[in-house]
Amino acid sequence: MIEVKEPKKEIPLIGTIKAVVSVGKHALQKPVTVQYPEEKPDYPDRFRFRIFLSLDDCVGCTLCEQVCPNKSITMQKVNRENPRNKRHIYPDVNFGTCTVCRNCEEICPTDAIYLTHTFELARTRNSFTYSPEELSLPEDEVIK
Amino acid sequence: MAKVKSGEGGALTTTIDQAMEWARSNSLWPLTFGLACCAIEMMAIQASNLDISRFGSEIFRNSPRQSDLMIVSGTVTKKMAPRLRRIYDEMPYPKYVIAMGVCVIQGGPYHLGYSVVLGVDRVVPVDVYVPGCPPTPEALTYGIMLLQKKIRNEAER
Amino acid sequence: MVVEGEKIDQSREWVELNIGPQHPSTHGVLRLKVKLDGETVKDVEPIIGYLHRNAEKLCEMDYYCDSLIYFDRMDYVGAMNMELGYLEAAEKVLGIPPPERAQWIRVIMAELNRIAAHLVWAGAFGLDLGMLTPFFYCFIEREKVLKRFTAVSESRQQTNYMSIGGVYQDIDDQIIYDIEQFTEEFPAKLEDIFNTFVKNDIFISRNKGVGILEPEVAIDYGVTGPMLRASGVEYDVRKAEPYLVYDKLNFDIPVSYKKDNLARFLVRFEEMRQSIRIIKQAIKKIPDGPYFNPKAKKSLMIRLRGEGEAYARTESSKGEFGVYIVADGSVKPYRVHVRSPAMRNLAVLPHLAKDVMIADLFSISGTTDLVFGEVDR
Amino acid sequence: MVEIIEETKGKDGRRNLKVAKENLVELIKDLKSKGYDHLSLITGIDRKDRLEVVYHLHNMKENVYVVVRTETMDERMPSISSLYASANWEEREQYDMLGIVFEGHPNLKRMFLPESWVGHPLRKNYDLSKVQYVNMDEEGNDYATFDPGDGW
Amino acid sequence: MSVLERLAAFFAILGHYPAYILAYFFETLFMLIFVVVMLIVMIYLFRKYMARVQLRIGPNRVGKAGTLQLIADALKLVGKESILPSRRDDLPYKIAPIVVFLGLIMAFAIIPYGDFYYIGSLTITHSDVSLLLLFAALAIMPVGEVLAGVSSKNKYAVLGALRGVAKDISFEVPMMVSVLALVMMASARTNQPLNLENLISVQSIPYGIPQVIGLGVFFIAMIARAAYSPFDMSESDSELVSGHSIEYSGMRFGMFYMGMFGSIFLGSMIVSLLYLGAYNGPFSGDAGFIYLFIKAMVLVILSFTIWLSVPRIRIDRFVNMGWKYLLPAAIINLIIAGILTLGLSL
Repeated sequence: MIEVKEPKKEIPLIGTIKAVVSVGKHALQKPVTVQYPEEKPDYPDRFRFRIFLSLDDCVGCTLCEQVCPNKSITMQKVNRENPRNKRHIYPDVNFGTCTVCRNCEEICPTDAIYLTHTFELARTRNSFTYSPEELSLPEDEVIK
Repeated sequence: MAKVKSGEGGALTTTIDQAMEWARSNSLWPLTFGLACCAIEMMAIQASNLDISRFGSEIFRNSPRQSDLMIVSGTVTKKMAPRLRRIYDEMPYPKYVIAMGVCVIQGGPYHLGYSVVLGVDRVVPVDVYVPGCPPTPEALTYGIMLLQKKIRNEAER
Repeated sequence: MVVEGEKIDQSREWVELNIGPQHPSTHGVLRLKVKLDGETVKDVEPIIGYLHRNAEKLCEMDYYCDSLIYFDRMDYVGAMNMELGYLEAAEKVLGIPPPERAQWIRVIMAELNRIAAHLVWAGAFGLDLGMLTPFFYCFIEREKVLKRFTAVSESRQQTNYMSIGGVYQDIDDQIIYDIEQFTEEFPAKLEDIFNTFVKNDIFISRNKGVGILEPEVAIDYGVTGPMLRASGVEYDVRKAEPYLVYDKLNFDIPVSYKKDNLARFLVRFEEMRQSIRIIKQAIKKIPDGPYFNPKAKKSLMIRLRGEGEAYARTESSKGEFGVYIVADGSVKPYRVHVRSPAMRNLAVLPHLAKDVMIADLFSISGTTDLVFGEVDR
Repeated sequence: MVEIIEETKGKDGRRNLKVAKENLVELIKDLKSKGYDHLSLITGIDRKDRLEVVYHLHNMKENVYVVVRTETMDERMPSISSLYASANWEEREQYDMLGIVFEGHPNLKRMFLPESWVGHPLRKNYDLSKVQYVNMDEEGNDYATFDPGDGW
Repeated sequence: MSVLERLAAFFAILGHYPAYILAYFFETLFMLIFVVVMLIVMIYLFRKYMARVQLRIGPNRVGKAGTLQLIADALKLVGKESILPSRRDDLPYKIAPIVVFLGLIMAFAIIPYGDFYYIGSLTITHSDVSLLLLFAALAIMPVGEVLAGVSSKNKYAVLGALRGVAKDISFEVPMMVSVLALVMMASARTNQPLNLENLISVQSIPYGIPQVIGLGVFFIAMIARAAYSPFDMSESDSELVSGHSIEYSGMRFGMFYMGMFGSIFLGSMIVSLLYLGAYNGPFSGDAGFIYLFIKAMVLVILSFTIWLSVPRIRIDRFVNMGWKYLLPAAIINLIIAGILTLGLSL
């Protein structure tokens, strides 16, 4: 246990001047701003945001649907040739409720569902349900 | 500033319109309206690392009468929704709304519960939706840039 | 002893001012019904529930591993501490203790997050008082913490990093080096921020002797955390009932006997210094080994069954954060109840803010460190 | 000395005391005089046929916890808000969430939800499919309604 | 030859009086444009400086380095809906922003600006009591703020107006007493110490040096008058949301906003006029206006830094400070001035 000490008492006007100096001297430092649209932010490698789906790897086990905490993932029937996916069901993700908790990525037995760096998902329309095909495309190509 | 395209005044009014759109899109003063988790990330776009003042949105006005942009940042509960509507009504035209975070878009992680509004677009009209829980400050900045494009009629998505 | 507030004179008509839910200094969605006599506050009635997000109900409806996301969003500036609180209880119920290495990682993350939470508080407190600039310096430092969080846990604020029986991903040497660098750089920056506050005699005069909270009253209202310690009660869950590996670490609990706003401010800043001390030790001592308990394998996540009931308490940045889980042998908890420290700290506000000026009402509510995700849940 | 029905040890190693509803206030008063001055938590649990209320009491000086549990069949419990100031808000919260009426509480109003909300959400039989909406009248008071046209 | 005379000579064909009326009109117009441009530059400068102190960049997207930012802001405010709350007192609500802005402009019209190279003297008003006129004009702005607060019929606004009144009465008296000391010192050398130009011309050394206490009191009073932090209790963003101007929107709010920034510029101008030697400086001659301007800008930057770094003083403490510390300090200053004056006349 330690008792915190109260700071030394400042003389009224002098204290204010000291405070002004201690703030004002920061004007000599360099700004720390990263100018976003031009300079990309240096996110670490592990940063994840948007869910991607590899259609060839998905086996349609529905584990991701079960583990999703708020039922953002539902299974969709997609007519597509994939010998490993007998039932032809693939997850679609509603980004309007997805909290990026990564449970689906963790539980996926074949690593078909994974998350990537993309974060520029803003839209002017409230339609964020991505079909399995759209999930497998990069964000630029998903034009709704 | 209604758009009049017919007649001889057309060219002039279009120019005025364009000037106003340019002014509006470059001077979006947001309302300090933090509701929940996303509010901290909204403060982070104001902070030094991602300086939103570069886009002219620096002045966070506290009074709804003096702000143009409402960033609904965080879960809107049913108890809060009437207040949100009232604050929206207090803002002067033209006013814009950004729905920040999945709670605001479709109820987010709480959409199975009983006390959360399933999307703020049921309460106020929304211009731009920024998904994420919470969206990173860069994602929100992207949303604001999208809103600027929308005001200038250039938005693609 | 029960402290009964003096009843105000009902026969007179007071000026009623409604503050909030949208107000710059209510730190979210607090609504205060204030009765005023000129500038003097005569009565405060806090009204909460504007962020009631039914987290406890949703926890009952979800698997043990899934409930974590609701805890992340309770104290949203201190997500790691909330996860820790939940997992302490859930792991007792499920019978899956975390391995040694995971415990050390959890300590590092919890202390880093305590720093981040206190920095957000300090910035917002400055804004409450009308200081614009310290907010920015605080957020620059917080951003550095969040960068480390991103490096370990894939997301910035709502980390969802700890998982049942360990942590979600191991930390490698690069991250440890990064965190170490942060602990080297941070103390100087912290002193810089500290000086912008306390060198200022106006800041001192605004806070000294304002909002005196007697220790008996504090205990009676269930106030914990920095607020209680600033009232002169030496009580910290990390020392009183050590969880994880806090008993192997060497740190001090800051206490002040001045009981006022300034004491709370100083206690929080001293806590940040102590957190740095803890992280420095923990980085050196962190052992090798598995980072999660094999009983909680990822593929078994949704099949974990809990038995019995447990109440676990941890020291979050707001105070004693307790989680009470009642299990009934199924894959979902039967009842989850959260002891929210911020709610108890708020309950004492009407007692503190009696006969103060309006300006002081906001500085007092600033020092109670409210986060509404946690108060309303 | 009050009669204790059952004494067990919980999974977290804390002493559990089970008492009848009538003896609750007396027991807590007794415990408070022994130094349990900090009421940590009040939890209501809906056991489908009955309601269980759990009090976590804490001794600040000796750092011991004791858990007092009691049951009620008719949704009524004696209030301990005269013993602990913190019980005031906690009992309001439990009333709001589970509908346990604490008798003798000075201000038993709902804590989080509007006053006219129907049902108590943490009850096991609460029907989530019946959506309620909230609106605000002119004075700024909320009311709940089932009508989707009148509220959000 | 001053600007006024040049203009009058230009219009001389119309006769003496019409020429002077037109000359006054145009000079006032020039002054108005100068003030508005100055305000825009100042707000831009302030935003850049604030960003700098806070380790940010500040506006840089609109135009080169964000120079058009303020134009965009102003255009937007013009195009914005101006809401009239239904509970308002109609007339006072509408005239309040105009009163604030007009008070600002009037004060600017009285200040002597000094010479500016071949254009000559820029001063508009040549009066023997311009000091009194200046302080009379200064008293107009608070009236507008009180009108705004009371007519909005909003509790926050009324509280803001109340605080504003309490603040005004507690710094006005020390301010006037410290000005009195100036007049006293000047009266030893001139018959018309109330004439600002005379007051300045008799300063052999800037009066800020013998009257350091007076300078301090006056500067504090000027910051308080502009409602800058730490004396922004009437606006107090985090307590009363935005005080008296809470219900205003659109261009009406823009006038308050400009009034706020304008009054700190005005205050700095007056401080440098009265205490810092005004338009006098080394190699003075024609560049008087530049000197005045630089002195004022230094003070403006100083008050910006103060704004950014100190918390708000509580209103009761400020009233205390005004009557218990500022007023005695001002009186002590008066006594010193008296002794100095006697010493000089001896």
